[in-house]
Amino acid sequence: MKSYSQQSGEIGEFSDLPFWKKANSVDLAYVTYGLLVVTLVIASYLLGAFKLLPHDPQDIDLELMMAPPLTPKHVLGTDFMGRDMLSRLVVGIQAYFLPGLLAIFIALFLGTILGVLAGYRGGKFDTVITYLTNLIDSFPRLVLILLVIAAFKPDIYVIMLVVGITNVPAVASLVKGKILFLKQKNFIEADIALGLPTGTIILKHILWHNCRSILIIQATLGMAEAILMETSLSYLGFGVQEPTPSWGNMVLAGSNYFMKGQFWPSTAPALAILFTILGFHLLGDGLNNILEGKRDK
Amino acid sequence: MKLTAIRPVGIVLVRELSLTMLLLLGVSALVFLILYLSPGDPFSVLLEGQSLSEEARSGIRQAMGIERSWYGQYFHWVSGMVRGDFGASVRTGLPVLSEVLRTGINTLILTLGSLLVTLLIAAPIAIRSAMRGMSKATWSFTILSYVISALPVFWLGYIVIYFFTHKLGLFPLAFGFATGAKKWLYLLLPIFVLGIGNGTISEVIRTLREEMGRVMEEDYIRTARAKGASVWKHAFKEGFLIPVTEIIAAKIPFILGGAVIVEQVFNWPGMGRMAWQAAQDRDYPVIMGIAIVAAVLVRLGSLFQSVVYVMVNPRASKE
Amino acid sequence: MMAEPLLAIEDLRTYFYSRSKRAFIRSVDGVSLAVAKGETLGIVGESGSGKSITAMSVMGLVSAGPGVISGRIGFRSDRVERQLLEGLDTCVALRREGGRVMAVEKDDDRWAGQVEKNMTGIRGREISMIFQNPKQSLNPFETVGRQITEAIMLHTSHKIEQEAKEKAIEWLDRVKIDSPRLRFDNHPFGLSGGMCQRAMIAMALSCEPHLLIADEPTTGLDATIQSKIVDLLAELKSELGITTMLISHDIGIIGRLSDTVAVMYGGTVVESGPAKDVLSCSPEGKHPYTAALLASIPSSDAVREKGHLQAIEGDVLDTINIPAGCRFYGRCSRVTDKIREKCDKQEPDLREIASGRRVRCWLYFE
Amino acid sequence: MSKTILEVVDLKKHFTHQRGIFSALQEKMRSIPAVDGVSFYLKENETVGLVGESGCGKTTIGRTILRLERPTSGKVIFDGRDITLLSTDELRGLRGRMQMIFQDLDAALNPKMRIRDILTEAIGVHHRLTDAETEKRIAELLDQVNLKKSKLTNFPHELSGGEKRRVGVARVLSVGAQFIVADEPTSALDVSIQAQVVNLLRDLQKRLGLTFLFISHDLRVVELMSHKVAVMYLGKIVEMGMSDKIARAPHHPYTHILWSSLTEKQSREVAKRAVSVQAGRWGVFDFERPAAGCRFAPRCPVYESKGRPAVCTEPATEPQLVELDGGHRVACHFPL
Repeated sequence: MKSYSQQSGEIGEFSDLPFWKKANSVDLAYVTYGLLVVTLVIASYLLGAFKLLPHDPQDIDLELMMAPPLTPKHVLGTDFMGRDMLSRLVVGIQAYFLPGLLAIFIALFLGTILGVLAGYRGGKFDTVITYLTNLIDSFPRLVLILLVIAAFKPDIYVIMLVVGITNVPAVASLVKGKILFLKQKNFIEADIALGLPTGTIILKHILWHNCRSILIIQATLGMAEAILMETSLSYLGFGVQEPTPSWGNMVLAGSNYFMKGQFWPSTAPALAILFTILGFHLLGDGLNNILEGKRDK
Repeated sequence: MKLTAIRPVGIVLVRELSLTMLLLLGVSALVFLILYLSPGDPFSVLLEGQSLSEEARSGIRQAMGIERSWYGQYFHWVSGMVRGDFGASVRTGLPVLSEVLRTGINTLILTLGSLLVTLLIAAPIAIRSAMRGMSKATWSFTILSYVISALPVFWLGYIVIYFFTHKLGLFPLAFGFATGAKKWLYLLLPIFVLGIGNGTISEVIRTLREEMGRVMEEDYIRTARAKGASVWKHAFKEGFLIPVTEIIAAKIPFILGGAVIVEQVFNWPGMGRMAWQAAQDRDYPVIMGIAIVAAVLVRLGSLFQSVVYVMVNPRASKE
Repeated sequence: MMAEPLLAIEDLRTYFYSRSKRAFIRSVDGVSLAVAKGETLGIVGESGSGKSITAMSVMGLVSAGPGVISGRIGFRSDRVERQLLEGLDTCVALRREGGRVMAVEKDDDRWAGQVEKNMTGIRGREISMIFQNPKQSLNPFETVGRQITEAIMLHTSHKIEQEAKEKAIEWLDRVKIDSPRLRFDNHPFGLSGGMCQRAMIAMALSCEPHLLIADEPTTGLDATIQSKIVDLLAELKSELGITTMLISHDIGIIGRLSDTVAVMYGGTVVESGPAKDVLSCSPEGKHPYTAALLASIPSSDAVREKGHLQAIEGDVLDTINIPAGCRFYGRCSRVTDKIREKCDKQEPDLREIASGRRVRCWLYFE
Repeated sequence: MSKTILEVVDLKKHFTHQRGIFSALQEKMRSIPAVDGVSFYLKENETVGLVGESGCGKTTIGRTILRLERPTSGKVIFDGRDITLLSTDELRGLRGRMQMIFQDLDAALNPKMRIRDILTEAIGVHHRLTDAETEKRIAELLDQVNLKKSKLTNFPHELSGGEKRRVGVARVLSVGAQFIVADEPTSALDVSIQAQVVNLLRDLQKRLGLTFLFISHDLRVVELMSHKVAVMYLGKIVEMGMSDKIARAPHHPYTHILWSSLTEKQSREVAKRAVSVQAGRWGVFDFERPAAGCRFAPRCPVYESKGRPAVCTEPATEPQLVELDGGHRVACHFPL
């Protein structure tokens, strides 16, 4: 059952509604949830950075191991060494937050430059960039990262640099596609014919007016990817090492107890991963639908 | 297939293969570059911990071709690969190629199987919602797919293992050591886990729905409806077949990455687990070999896509 | 006198929905038309006048948004007699306020099912349709021949592929396509726009339907090709005597092919009648819109003298903001003081002012 | 005698297919029939119409004249300077004087900018003005194109087709252009709006002394707008002359067919003419490889009626534009 209704009985100019009013309610729900997660992540990051935690995440309390959630003083319980779960989860954000931002920055920055070169200049640039894109896409990401790990034993920032680089092709092709679309509509050509400086056309008309929403969307999806990558690597034992908490190594550490029926130590960080990644995904897709009008029909 | 359709396929094959060669050259150069830039030289690991005289060390190095200039080393390595010699594992001493191929088969089965699982789940939801509009059922499936896509695959693996082994007692823990028919049976579990847990289901649903939705708006679909023909039949090629092959080609790298984790969780003797082990041991020849083989798999996926595209789209074959 | 109608449309309303404005786009807003057997009805109007949507509503091809919300479409040939909108009203619930539809509730699934039920045996077999953009309207993945063969096998007694193929080639020849046997195996991209339109016509006629709906069949084609397609349609019409509903914004084409003409403006019919009366040059007894439209086309005289064109001031009616009075009031130059009040406040209905001629204008009503 | 503002000399533009190993990676380049040696000139305050079927290269000529496309060879002399030789910066200075109205209604309009911003930006490109002066200029432009002031706060997609076209024209005028290439300015518009735009353009020409190159496939509009008309067929001009001569006394069979298709479509009786156009079984044309000799020969009724003379299909004897009388030029061996 679908319903449609006119906003008022008055006959007059029906002017365009602001974008949040014409958005699908589902998309709004997506974005609301996503923004909630983003706020939580940023707040937790700051709390962790300033050490505003209920407990020291390294504090071992052998009296109180494997406490279930809602234990007094430990809202989310404790792990197998009696460390406060909530504090560890909050501190775990440190493991991916700044590195993730780095990955996003690299992807957006390089991706935009390459996308503009390929789309706006075309020709040889396009050929070379397409080749590089194909080259990077030929590696399964995790394999490439394992290769880098084997070579350098790097820290998480270098790994995120690689994650960022592997995301460059996606951003570049989106920007390129948008530019080709605008070109096809003769929009860029009209600007050239008017005599606008190339810088204005690219920075203002193309990037600022027409690409900012796809870049924001890519940034949110990039964060989801960074979290996934960090947790996966920590799980594999290559990321953040114990005792410093990261969601990935918390799941790994808890896994030994999982098979014995003690679910909580690995389930809590897993749920944190689940709800956070879900938030970034929904935010990205919701914004895509609202800002790019993907669901308007 | 008509004879006229074979020629364009051949052209595309030649073109894609030459492109693949070019890309593999790039891949090998990049792999080499990473290792060349790494601290120490690629083979110092081998010599670590052995008390040898300086002379003996350089002797071994010479024998391995390390004393050459960088391009000499690269050429030596690439020409070895072309002959099928990927070197030997530093840890086990076994030849890399046969090891990677042996484990690669397991990974290939895992990858393709889970792709199939993903598509079998995603396609019906996507197609239905594109052709009939979103209903309550498709909505709830879509939301569910988002949740599933955000699940960390290793944790999903634990749940499944716990449930099947501890509760139902159906599967043993040591998946890798099963043989014969049992092996295939045990493979189902990781395939299923990777299939739904690879984080791409929501994206696949979205892509398929968008593509199908776009095709449904095409003028020729309107014509098909106006003449009373089956819409599905007319929309199939552009709205389903082509996007599905595109998804397969695009998702292979992701799923290969996911396989690293799933193989780890299930203790499955595949290429991913081998890569993990090699990264632990800094076993360069192995991980180089795996990177190359993985790249070949990715390129094969894209080759498959191009061939299907040309076979389906008469316009492309005109080029 | 009018022959028995093959297709009778009564008070058809097809709405779409603008999400960005939270308002209905009243594309078709109370259209009544009849197509008599054997004649060609030309529907002329500018973009947004609802002429194409009317045709799509007849074919049940409107699916987005609220869609067809009310009206009746009766189809009656010697083979079938059917109400094409039967049961659709039970799938939509309307809420009206002061005679205006304010909200629509639509059960999409049931609606789609009902449309399919109503249209089986009609689409392609009884009514077939050709569109503008012939190149895009043919399936780019199939050969032209297979697409025609498919239609023949679906709707005629030729169920064997070989037989249907022969029939298809025969039709390709009939629409004057060069070397039809060769073209049979061509894909649409290998053919020019004009050839694709010929193929479309062949496909539409190959099932020997009772009614052909031609929706802007020449739009987007080159002038020289346009005249060829019009020639072909004229020839086929005299050969087959097929009932046709011809939709175009090009008055030249409408004038050449139609027996009766309906002029649409802002989602409704403002004038209808025999072609030669409606499209004659004198403004006598015409709706002011029709008269102004005819005057705005550069006539040979105007072109020769390089004079000023007679433009209709103002803009094409925005079918979201339909005024309460006459839809053309804002642009009309023939409003007199006597009727001004009425034009502004009350919409005139379509009345017969002479035999077969109907006009929707206060000017002619006493 | 007014002075010549633009001269095009033997202009050629060839598009090539992309070939090579990377072609698999790239979007295929569409091959458009080339402009193949076109020469004409425009005098100040004059309109030259360019007609022809789609794909004959008329839009390419317009784009090449404005150097939106680099010509393969030939000269485009604007105000005494060959613009094919100018650097990008020199060209940018010149853009204030030559402009293009694009066929696509949305072409000039950034979808994310309000009309006021679009015009303000355009005014600022070539002239430094204070806010008050800009405001005054915008008011002046709105008045010139007859657009309501209230539309300034709208976004392009909120405007109707006619209004978009007016904004496009205003933007072109805002830089103070004297020479304007108008590429199918009326083709996407409704009949009632078309007349408004034609009137507007002709008004502007009178008031501002503009020079137009008017590209269109609508023969009546071209005839109405233009002083002279050039008829193109597959990259070449086949006939050129005063517009009424072209329309009513054409010498090239193709021109004849073009104009007679116009009347034929409208009158029930096919006009009896010197050449009757065969009820067409026209073959397929290879637009990418025009026929040797006269390009029109495969479709030409005169060629058929004369028994397919060899001179029409010899590559060496491709017909050249020859002056017949009073500046009327035609490229045909057997002019009507």
